[in-house]
Amino acid sequence: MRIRILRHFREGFKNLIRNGWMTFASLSAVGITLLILGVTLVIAMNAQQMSNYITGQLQVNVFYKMTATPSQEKQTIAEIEAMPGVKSVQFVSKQQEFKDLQKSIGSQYNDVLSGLSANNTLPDKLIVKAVDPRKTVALGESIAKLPQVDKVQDGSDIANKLFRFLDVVRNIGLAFVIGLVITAMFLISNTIKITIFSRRREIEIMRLVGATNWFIRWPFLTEGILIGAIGAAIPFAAIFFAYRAAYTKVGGAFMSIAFPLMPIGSIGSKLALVLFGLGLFIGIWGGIMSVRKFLKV
Amino acid sequence: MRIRILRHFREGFKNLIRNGWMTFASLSAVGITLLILGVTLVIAMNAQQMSNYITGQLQVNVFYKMTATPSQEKQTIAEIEAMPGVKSVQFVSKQQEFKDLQKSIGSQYNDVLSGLSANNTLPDKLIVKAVDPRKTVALGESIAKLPQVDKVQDGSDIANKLFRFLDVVRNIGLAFVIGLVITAMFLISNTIKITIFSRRREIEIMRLVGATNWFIRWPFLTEGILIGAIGAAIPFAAIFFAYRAAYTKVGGAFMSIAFPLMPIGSIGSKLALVLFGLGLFIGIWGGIMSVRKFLKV
Amino acid sequence: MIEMQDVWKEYPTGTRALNGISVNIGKSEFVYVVGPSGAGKSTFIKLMYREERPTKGHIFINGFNIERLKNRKVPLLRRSIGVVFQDFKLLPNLTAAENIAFAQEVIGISQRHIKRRVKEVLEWVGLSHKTDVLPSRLSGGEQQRIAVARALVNNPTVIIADEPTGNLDPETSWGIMKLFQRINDRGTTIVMATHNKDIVNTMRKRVIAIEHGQIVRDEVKGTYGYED
Amino acid sequence: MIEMQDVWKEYPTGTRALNGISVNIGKSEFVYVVGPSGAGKSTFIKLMYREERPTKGHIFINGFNIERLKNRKVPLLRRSIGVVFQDFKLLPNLTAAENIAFAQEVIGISQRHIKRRVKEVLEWVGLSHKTDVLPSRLSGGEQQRIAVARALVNNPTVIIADEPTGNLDPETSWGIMKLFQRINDRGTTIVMATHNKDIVNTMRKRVIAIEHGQIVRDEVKGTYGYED
Ligand SMILES: Nc1ncnc2c1ncn2[C@@H]1O[C@H](COP(=O)(O)OP(=O)(O)OP(=O)(O)O)[C@@H](O)[C@H]1O
Ligand SMILES: Nc1ncnc2c1ncn2[C@@H]1O[C@H](COP(=O)(O)OP(=O)(O)OP(=O)(O)O)[C@@H](O)[C@H]1O
Ligand SMILES: [Mg+2]
Ligand SMILES: [Mg+2]
Repeated sequence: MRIRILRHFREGFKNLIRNGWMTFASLSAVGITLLILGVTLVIAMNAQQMSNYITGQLQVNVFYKMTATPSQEKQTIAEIEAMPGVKSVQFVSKQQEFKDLQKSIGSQYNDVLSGLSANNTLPDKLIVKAVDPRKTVALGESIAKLPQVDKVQDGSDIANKLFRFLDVVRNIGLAFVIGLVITAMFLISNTIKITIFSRRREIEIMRLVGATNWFIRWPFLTEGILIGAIGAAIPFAAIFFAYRAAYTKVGGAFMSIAFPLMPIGSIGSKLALVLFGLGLFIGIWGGIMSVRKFLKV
Repeated sequence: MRIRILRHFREGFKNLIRNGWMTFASLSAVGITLLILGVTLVIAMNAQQMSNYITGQLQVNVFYKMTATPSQEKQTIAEIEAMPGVKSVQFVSKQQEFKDLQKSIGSQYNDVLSGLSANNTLPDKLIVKAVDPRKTVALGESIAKLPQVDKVQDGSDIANKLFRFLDVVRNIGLAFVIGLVITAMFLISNTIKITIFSRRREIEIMRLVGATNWFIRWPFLTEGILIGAIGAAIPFAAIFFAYRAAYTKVGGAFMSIAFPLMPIGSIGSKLALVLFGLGLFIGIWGGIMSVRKFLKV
Repeated sequence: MIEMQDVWKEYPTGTRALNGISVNIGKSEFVYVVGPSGAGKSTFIKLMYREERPTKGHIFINGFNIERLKNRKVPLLRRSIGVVFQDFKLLPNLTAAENIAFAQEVIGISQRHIKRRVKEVLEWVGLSHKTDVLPSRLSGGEQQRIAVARALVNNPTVIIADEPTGNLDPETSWGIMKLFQRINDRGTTIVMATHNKDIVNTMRKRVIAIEHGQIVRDEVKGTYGYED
Repeated sequence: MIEMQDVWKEYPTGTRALNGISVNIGKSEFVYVVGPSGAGKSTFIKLMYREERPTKGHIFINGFNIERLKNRKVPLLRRSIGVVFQDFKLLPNLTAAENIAFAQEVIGISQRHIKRRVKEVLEWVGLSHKTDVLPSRLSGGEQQRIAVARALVNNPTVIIADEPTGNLDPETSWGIMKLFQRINDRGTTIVMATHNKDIVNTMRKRVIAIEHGQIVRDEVKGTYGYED
């Protein structure tokens, strides 16, 4: 039995060499499809991270009534913290808020506001974040009902717009990836079927001289495994090195905008898993599928 | 001759039917590749529009010295308008500016600023746009040297970040599209070559019974034309209708974010041109390429 | 060894290739199958190794009941039979020697034994000098002899040959016939469709004549018949 | 009509198939090419329609100088010759009638004329009942007769046939031979490689015997020779 398996691997390898052109076609179909998929995957993972990052910024600004006493304020904080789905509550004093405002308006208006610093008419503020950023708006609504709360600025318009935008982007992205995977499978199965189609006569002859189905199938299978493995290794290496180079080179550009690239380490293993898993699956599946049709003894 | 051409089209069509499976493989390879390309194209066109839109927003805020007289201000405007690369200069009075500021700070600070309206300490302002938004920063620097100008806010940090970001995005997108086109050509040529490979014996026989190269080539060519045309029509229809549906349905979501989708009208014709042009090119090229190898009489 | 009972074969196209064939071929018999072109000789032969299945009737080969034979078991049947196909059916990507070796690998013989045996049968058919040549680079007669060698290599109990001398000159044909005689003498059953009148009339054996899908003559030590 | 001067052919594999062949075949001659398997008969024939090119020597066919013939002009040469290939070379996706029609379409004959002519030649080879059948569904002999019909259909000035009766029973073979004789009587040159001793010895014609790539015998009204 052991010798048999060896024979089949030897034959599979021989076939790869012998059918040079067909091998190249299958290999490139697998390789290119996995390359596209891999690139999409890397982009998707970064986009996911980006979206997490953005939604992580969402918050509810809670303004106290001017009349609220420190103890009432503390109680309100406790009440908010007790609400379900609250991730964090941060207190911002009117002094701090004034500085933030000054900063955000821009330096050229410094003079404008400097007169106000003495008689600070700003209310104290709380910054509340939700565990699920999509619940931010709902959270803001419940907080607005608390007695000591004057106004709530939940950025509901921004948040809603953002979420709608992200939804659209995600849906397009998802459709694209699903389309790609289907395309990949399809193109590869095409290639394999055509490859095999041209070997139909061979398979027929093998059967006629008494080869069992498995005897015929094995070399196709080992061939498929080899094609799958090689077809995954090449795009994996390409993406890995290209990404590493890009990370060190343009990572900074992204970073300064706000969205850090994911490090290669955390992407590499997932990428390898998907590419090799899919490559081997496609190769083996192609190997089996391809002969199946012609093995009705 | 006319009869000949007719025969070749008839034969090409017959071949399509006869090689049912192969036809399907070629057709789907062409169709899917053009579909991916078309979708990418639509996204790219919208992204381009988006980027134009964003860069169109870039401007230099020019603050006059508090001491500037109206005539000096007019002179400054003329000087700026005389600078090369200036697209527009817009005057914003201190009253208008105050209202804008109030709006941008947010309604909860209305009380804060209301006291200021009387003794408006804001300077008059100019909004200058550059013909080439990328020159905005440089323009700001020259404007800053004018005598009556106090401060210039050219958003150089934001602009630079944005441009760096857009550069990266565009480069990635460009690489992706180029990769796709190459992939497409490659996969299709593969499919066609394999298809033909399996007909090698047939071509050989045709040659042996005295068929000229063109007599053999024509049916392959008409077959290629048909595959190219059908392979372009299907993805075109798919994208066209999907985009139209998406436009009416989610167009609003985009619109409200800031980036309006392009209307289907302006995209459709370009898309048709690219898809059908490429489809026919690929089909004809494939048809010629495919037989070439076997036509060394 | 080989038994057919009222066997009919109609191809999906509607052609009735065999119309009620009943025949019995015993162990170590040597049978010629003759008949005009399109009479049904090849169809008759294809039923034996189950390339085609009968529309009606019972067939028993080497103890296998063709009707009941499971798909899985078909390779076993085929291994017990050596077939020379009318169109040779050589694997185009394998050399002459590899084509013969393939039939041995299929039944799990070790490489060492295969090598020796392949060399031997190549000598039998006079093609030792073409060992490593691909079929497309062999002459018609050379391909036919490789097909014969492949049929013999596993020492099958039955050899079925469809016009094994069609592409051979008389001298080489006689060489192959002597080879068949030697193998037949060792107890192997041989069924051979042929158009070669000379051979049939000289090397007298049982003759089954088929016409329009029916056995019209079955003679021990018969002649080719069909006077021109 | 056909002239070869000191023609040599060595295949890329190193096999020397032809070693200095010089021969002259005139208009409306009828020539048998005989010789053992692998002697070089098919190679000799393939040179005539330029499937293979000689390593050395000069060849003139139907006024074409094979050496100087441009690739573009090769179809013209082939149209003036009708070839029956040893392995038939029928287009697998075309029916019997379409295969024959193809040879006529190639030279631009109108569909109406083609139809009539195809019907006629199919009758000549006795296969009117197989008009719309694909080659894979024909018996060996039937395929061979379609190949013969295709070679005749364009009324070529030369017919080259490589073992055109290899898969035919004697009766059908004689039918084909009589057809060739009729065509030859009308002035068509016929060159035919064959192993059929009966035919060569009965229908006496010029015999060219090839062995080891050389012409060893060239007799007017010769015999097959090679006594066994
Ligand atoms: N696969 C097939 N499908 C349909 N008809 C077929 C098929 N194979 C053979 N036939 C038809 O069945 C009949 C018998 O064919 P068969 O091949 O058995 O003849 P044969 O006696 O071997 O002839 P030959 O001497 O020419 O080889 C013929 O009319 C042939 O056309
Ligand atoms: N394409 C090829 N490449 C290499 N060698 C070849 C090729 N075709 C034929 N040969 C070799 O050339 C020699 C002559 O072959 P050819 O086909 O001319 O023989 P033949 O006389 O037609 O034999 P047969 O009667 O068996 O058909 C043989 O030894 C053969 O193996
Ligand atoms: Mg037969
Ligand atoms: Mg030959």
